[in-house]
Amino acid sequence: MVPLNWYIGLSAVIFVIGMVGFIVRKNILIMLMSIELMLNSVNISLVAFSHYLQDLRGQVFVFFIITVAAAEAAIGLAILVALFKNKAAVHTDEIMEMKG
Amino acid sequence: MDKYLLIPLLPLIAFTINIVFGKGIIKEKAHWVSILAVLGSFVISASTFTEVLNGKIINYDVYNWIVSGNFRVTIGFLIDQLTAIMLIVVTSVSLLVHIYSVGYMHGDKGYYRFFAYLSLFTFSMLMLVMGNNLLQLYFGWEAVGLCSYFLIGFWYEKKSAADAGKKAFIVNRFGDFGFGLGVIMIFLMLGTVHYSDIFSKVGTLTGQTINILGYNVDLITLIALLLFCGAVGKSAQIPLHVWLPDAMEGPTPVSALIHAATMVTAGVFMVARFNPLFSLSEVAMNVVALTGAITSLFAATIALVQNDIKRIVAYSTVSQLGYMFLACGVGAYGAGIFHLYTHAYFKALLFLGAGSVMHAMAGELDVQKMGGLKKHMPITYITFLIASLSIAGIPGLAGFFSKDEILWLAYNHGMVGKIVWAMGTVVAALTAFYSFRIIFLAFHGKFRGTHEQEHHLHESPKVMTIPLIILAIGAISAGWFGIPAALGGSNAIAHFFEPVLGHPHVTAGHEEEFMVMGISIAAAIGGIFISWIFYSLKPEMPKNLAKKFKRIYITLWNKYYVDELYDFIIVRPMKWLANSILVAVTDGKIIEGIVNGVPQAIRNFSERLRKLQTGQLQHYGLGMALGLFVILALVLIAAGR
Amino acid sequence: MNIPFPDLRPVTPEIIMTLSATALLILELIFKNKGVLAFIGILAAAAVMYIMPASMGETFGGMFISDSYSIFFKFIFIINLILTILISLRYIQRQKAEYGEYYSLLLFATAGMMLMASAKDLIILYLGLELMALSTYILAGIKRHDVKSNEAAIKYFLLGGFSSALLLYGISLLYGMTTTTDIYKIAEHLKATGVTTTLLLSMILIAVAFLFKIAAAPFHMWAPDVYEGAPTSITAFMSVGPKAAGFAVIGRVFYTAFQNIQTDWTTILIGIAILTMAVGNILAIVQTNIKRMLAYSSIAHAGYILLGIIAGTTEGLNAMMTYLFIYAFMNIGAFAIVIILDRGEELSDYEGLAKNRPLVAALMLVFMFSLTGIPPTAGFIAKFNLFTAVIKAGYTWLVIIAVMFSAISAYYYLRVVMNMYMKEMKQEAAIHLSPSLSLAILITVLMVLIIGIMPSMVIG
Amino acid sequence: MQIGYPILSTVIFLPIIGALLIFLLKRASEALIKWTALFVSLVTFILSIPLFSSFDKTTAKMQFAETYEWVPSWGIKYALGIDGISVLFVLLSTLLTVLCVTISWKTIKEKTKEFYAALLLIEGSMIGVFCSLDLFLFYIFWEAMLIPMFLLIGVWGGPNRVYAAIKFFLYTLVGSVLMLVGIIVLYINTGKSFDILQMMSTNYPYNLQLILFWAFFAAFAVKVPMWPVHTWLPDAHTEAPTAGSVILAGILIKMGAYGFLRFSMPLFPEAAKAMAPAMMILSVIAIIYGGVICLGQTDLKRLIAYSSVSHMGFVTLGIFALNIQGIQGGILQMINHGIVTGALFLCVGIIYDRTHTRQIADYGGTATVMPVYAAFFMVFTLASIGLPVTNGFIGEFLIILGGFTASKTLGVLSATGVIIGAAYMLWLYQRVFFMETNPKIQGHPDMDIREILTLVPLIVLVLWIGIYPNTFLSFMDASVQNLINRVNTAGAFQIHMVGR
Amino acid sequence: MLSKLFFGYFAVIMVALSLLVITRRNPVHSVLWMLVLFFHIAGLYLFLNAEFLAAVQVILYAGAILVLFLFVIMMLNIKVEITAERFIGEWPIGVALGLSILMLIYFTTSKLIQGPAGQFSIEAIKAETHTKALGKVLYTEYLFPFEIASLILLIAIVGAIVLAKKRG
Repeated sequence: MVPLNWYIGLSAVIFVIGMVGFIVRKNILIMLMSIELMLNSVNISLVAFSHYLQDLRGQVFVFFIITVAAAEAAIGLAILVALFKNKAAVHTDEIMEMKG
Repeated sequence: MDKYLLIPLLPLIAFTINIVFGKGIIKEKAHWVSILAVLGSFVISASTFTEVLNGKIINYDVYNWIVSGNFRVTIGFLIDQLTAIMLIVVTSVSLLVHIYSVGYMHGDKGYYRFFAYLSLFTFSMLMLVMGNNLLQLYFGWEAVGLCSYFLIGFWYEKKSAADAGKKAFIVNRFGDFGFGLGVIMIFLMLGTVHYSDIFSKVGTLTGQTINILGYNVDLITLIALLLFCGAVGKSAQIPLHVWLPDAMEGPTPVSALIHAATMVTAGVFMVARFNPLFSLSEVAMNVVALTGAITSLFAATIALVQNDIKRIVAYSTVSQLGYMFLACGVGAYGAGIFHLYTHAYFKALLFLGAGSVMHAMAGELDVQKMGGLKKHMPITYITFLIASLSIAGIPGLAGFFSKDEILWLAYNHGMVGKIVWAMGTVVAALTAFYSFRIIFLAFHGKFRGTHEQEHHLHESPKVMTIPLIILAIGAISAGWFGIPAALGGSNAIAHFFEPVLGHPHVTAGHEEEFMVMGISIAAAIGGIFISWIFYSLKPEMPKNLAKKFKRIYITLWNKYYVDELYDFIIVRPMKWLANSILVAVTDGKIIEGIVNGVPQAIRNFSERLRKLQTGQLQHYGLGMALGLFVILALVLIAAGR
Repeated sequence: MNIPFPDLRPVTPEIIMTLSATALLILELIFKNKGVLAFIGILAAAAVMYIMPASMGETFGGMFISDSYSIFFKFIFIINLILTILISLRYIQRQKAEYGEYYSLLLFATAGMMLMASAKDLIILYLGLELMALSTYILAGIKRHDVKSNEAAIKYFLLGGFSSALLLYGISLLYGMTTTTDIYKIAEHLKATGVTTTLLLSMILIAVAFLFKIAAAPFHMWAPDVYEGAPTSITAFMSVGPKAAGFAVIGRVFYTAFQNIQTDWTTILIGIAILTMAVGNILAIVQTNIKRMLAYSSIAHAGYILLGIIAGTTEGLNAMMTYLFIYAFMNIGAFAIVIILDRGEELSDYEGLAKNRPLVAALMLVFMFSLTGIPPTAGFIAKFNLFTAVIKAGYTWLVIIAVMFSAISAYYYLRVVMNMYMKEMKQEAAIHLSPSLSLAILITVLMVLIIGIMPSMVIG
Repeated sequence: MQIGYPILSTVIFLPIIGALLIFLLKRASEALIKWTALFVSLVTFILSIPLFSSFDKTTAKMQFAETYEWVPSWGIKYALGIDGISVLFVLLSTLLTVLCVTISWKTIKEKTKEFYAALLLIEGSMIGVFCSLDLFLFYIFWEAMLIPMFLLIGVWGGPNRVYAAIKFFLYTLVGSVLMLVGIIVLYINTGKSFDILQMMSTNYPYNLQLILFWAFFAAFAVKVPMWPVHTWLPDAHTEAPTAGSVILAGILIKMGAYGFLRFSMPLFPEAAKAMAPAMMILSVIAIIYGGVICLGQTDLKRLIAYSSVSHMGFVTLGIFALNIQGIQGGILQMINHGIVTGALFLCVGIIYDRTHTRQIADYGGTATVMPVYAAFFMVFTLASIGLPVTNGFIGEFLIILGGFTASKTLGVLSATGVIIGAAYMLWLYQRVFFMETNPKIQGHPDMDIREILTLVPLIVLVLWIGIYPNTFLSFMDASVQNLINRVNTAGAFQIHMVGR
Repeated sequence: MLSKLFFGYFAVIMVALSLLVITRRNPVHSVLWMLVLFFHIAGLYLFLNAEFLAAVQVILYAGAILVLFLFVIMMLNIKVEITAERFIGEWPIGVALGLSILMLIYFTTSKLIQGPAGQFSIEAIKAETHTKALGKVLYTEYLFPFEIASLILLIAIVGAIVLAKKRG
């Protein structure tokens, strides 16, 4: 039997990778994917918990998270498209008009 | 309304009428209002004097002035022998000066204003002498100072006049500073500021001490000296004498009234009034005597070389005031007041005479540019001569009796008395010298001014000469009330004062008194003689002497550099402190630096902090992650887990 | 397995809200005049407000609770909604963003907030939060032809997503520790197991997400950019609604679920509160754009409001709620003035306004002084009430810091007043007045003054 | 004696209602606005006269009291009342406002409506400060006054007005917010009540008293202003319009010293007693510092402003001498300073309207051109330097007496302020009025009847207080005695309210 | 032991894939690596007896969301992307911060105390099949969140229309 901690560790590693990706990449699409990575890491841990705690709640939660992730992706990409129409930009460098 | 109240009130009413209606309605008639008021005061004063002469002492309160807790002060009047004589001096000299001014101030654009101020002054002076408590004295004290300020700076367009007025006021404030503290000390120690209570309780203070900066100081001495500070300022004694010569910027009648006869003598009056207090402190008495003597000598030496006729007379006034303090300091209060009284006449006369000369000379003050005025203005000359003889102490005239009384009593007053007597005698010689220097330079010899001036020379109008004549009579006869027993007189005035001022202990006999008298007469005549030699016989001699003793001459000419000294140690440091330290550094840099600097620092910080908000999304994410990390780390460290 | 049909009474307000929102989507096709839609939206909100007091109770197996705490917050959300609709009507027309979905999304967002306030289960909380957040992302970017609006939407969206990922990670750990997502059950369980480092981690992760929503430093950095870029009406909406919702969940989750580590999170929040007040107030000083300035001001206010949570007492919570209630009026009022002006986004646009538009200037003055907290405005009552509660809880030193910062805040609020009253006018300021906007301003200014003078109206 | 109307509420709210009324008037009808303002301020003044005539001088109780519940759940009451300490300030406020209206008659040409409205709002809130018997109510008035004052300085002021206005606002706000914290702490410790009278009969622990004393000190010291937090004052006074300077100098800065008397001492008697030496030292520094710095001023208003620092130093010195002469002198000196400095600012306003310069160097020989004006100015100058027969003397003498009683050294030092005062005021007078006539002021008309009438009431007061101060001192006797008892014996303080 | 090896494989591959996702210059590559990653996650779910979720993961994530990504990427200009800077200047800080946080998370979660076991043991789920068990819970106990989730999807639709649709 694999210990629960291993899952949690894996989840944490992926979570942090997602986080780092979000922080260091300039491409908005990649940032969006990084967020998806983070969400997936959460899913992994939730499913693992669910399994080990013998409780379905975690899996239900994962289900909702996937739903929201989908909605989020849709909206995020819509915003991106709207931006792209005005200004051919997918880099955060190009959306620095407001600052200070 | 009782009549005593009317004495000060009449001039006050005159003042009010003149200041309110003077400009529009009364104009050139302003003198009527004031003269009538002063005349009224004089008449009532005279009748009051006779009452006092008959042994009546008036002491009553008009109303409660300030009541705060146990501090209770009234406006009230105390008219005893001392006050009565002051009333006569004040109202009579004032009356004469009023009349004289009608001629002297004729045509001045501030005519009504001048009479208003004169009235106000008379009121204040009367309040000063009539008050029955210290605070009322203080009130009059400041009020006469104010009038003096107004009148010195009467021709305010002249910077020198405006400066002189301000200087008089501020220098007096230094004295009043001490005086005020003295008043407060008296209240704190005795719980009252009313004369009668003070004098009845003052004995309880003997032997008490107070700790000042680690030294135990005798309480009575301290109080007496604090009060004396006020007198030093008001009566222009060293070191606060500097304002009086400058005060000559005012119209001459003012000099006669305020800076010779009345206001400047207030200090003497006050010390005499507080004789029960002063007499309890040996130290204070000696300080008073020595201050008087030194001032007297000091001012007389300066007067030797001055050329400005009014300034000579002014220094002579300082000198004579020193004499009066000398008298008080040796316990001869009566003699001091006696001298005050005679001095009022002959000094007022000197000033008014000088004013008459100025009138003729179109405002010229330099005695070196006068000469031979005798034939042009005989009345002025004669009266001036009488006054000079009187001040020089020629027997028979008023000055002789009072001065002699002082010197004689000083002589009797132990070691200190001997010293001040010697100084007083020297001063007597000097006084005779510089007084006659004026006579010889201004009235004798050849005229040394311009042609226009010579053409203009004339005797003054009657309205000016009559007061001169009346004062001359006073200068001759005022002393006859005080002919000493040694000369067969009854010394009536000393007896008159005895209930208030006591009488000093005289140990020596008549022989010694004659000796003292002789020495002083010799000094006076010697002074006049040398003056005659210098300024009439050998006019080149003073110049040679001046060259020979150049350093002394220049020092005297510059009045011992006292003004310069004050400028150096007080005026300039204060301005420097104000401009270079307080305005520029403490307020400008330190306090405002903090007040404006903190917001500025916040703004600068803000501008810097703003740079963190780059607009770059990653940086925002980084910020969040960093925040998360820091919180997590701190909490874990804090939890120690 | 037979599950009884759930009691719908407690969720009636949410149901009406969502139904109306959905209905608006359809009605949009019918009505060309969007004013009608706005009117329906207000009607819906009013109906919800009317029904709300009757909706006490729990339902859906204890996932949803309607108690006085949540009802008060819902009042704030509804007021926020109504005022936002009122100030939006003419404005979005001017901004060429008059889509029927606009109102629908406002309603959805409000429904999301209401769910957050009522959530008793972390799943509901998360979903409510996402409902609110996703709607506001869209609303922020609704001026889709405007680059600034796009930029705002992108920034808000990405950082929002990031923060909800953190929230989820925290929730997942919490779930792992307790096998439940019910807030009250979590509290019970945690009481039994005691404090562990994992718990602290999960608490911090959840806190970060909530602090992000209320724009507390250092998780505030999105706020200025988003507030500036979003349409002003939405900025007004965001500066009150999501913030209040964030405080609602902080209040509930921290006070119940994390009760046994109260000292730990209080310590964290004290630091955060001080930092937030500092950052908000200090950075607001140098702003030249009024929306941006108000963004920093709203950050600063979040700092003050956090003090209410820190107090850890019922009074503190009450004070926090009162503060939010009052804040809604004064802040939306200020934004309404920004909207009323044709050019009102830059501080320099306000120069000489008092001469040109004395009434508008006077109203702005009232809002600025209220935000500063000067009596006799409501802002003072809010601050006073809050500080009293915090001092009573024993954090006097914290209040001293807060009042010093609020004195600093006077500086930038005064700058607006100064520009209006003490500078020379550069150009005539045109205004766009509409009945709805006037009504909104009237309501806000009256509330600001009435609460300021008769505070017993709100604190009874 | 019975008065037929709630007098305190009337004098507070009449001006405020008047201000609202003015807001409703048409911008163009300037004459109507002015007359309304004058009418309202005059009626307020007349209605406040019964405070003077019907005041019961024998008691230390609060008179003309009014109490209503305001915010019951917080224990806030709308409670008004005055005693011997506050009554004179109310009268001074109503009087000075009338004069401010008349003096501004021709000077204020822009935004007339807002100006008079602001003026009346200030009046209402100032009076509110002096009448409040509820700490919360007090704070509301205290702060509310900042807004119109801020506008008054910033909108109608001189060239550097914006800086001055913001400085004034922030300075005072920083002080006030600390007091707010103090108020809240006090509120909690009193048991949920803002009732000042209840607080006055409560004895707080010493440490608490000490903390609260400093919290309140922050607000009051800035307002007074005590050294070293005085630097807002020269700027605010200098830049404010004449009416603003008059209000600032005449009343607003009195509120600080009033606060010491009304709150710091009776509420924290032991702390006040312990801190009195420190306060007195600060006061003496202010006296001398403010005086000496006047010697370095080149701006008329700025000089008078700094002289206020010095004079208020006397006030606080007297107050913290904690004896009857000191406190009575302090209160009287506050009134005096209000009259005299108010009058001096009015005077400066009169000449500024003609010449549009405040630089002393631009003047000279004014006495020749405007003799009546010179005479009026002289009277106030003399009052300012504390010459007997003017009110300044009575106040300063009592203060020095009180100060000397409390501490010999400080008493002596404070007395030097009198010398410095004479120096800078007379120097000022000389430079402005004496010497050669400066061409810049040649040909200006003397004061007109409106201006004379504005100043005459103040002259009357100057002389009245100088000649018969008992009229005013007797108002304070009972209250001050009561206060001293409280400070000295912490606990014996009993104070009630008497209905109107 | 076998299961541990199995997990080891998954873990290593997933971490590697994640790193690839966030480091690729070309977003298309990232999406493709992510696709592989999602399959692996689905596999892990199977390993944890969550068949339904594994299916959803593949269908929804891999099938829908990633395709959406690809669509959008196709719309955009990739050439610019190739030449542009990949990472922000401060990336070392980001990486360091990530590692530190990871360390702290490891440090804190290593001592995780599990919650009490629930009623859905592996056997219980197996008896009912996973999908059925999950469905039952979802439509009864979690009906309310389910509805809310539907609203969120509605919003996603509305949002996409509002923001991306061409309008007059």
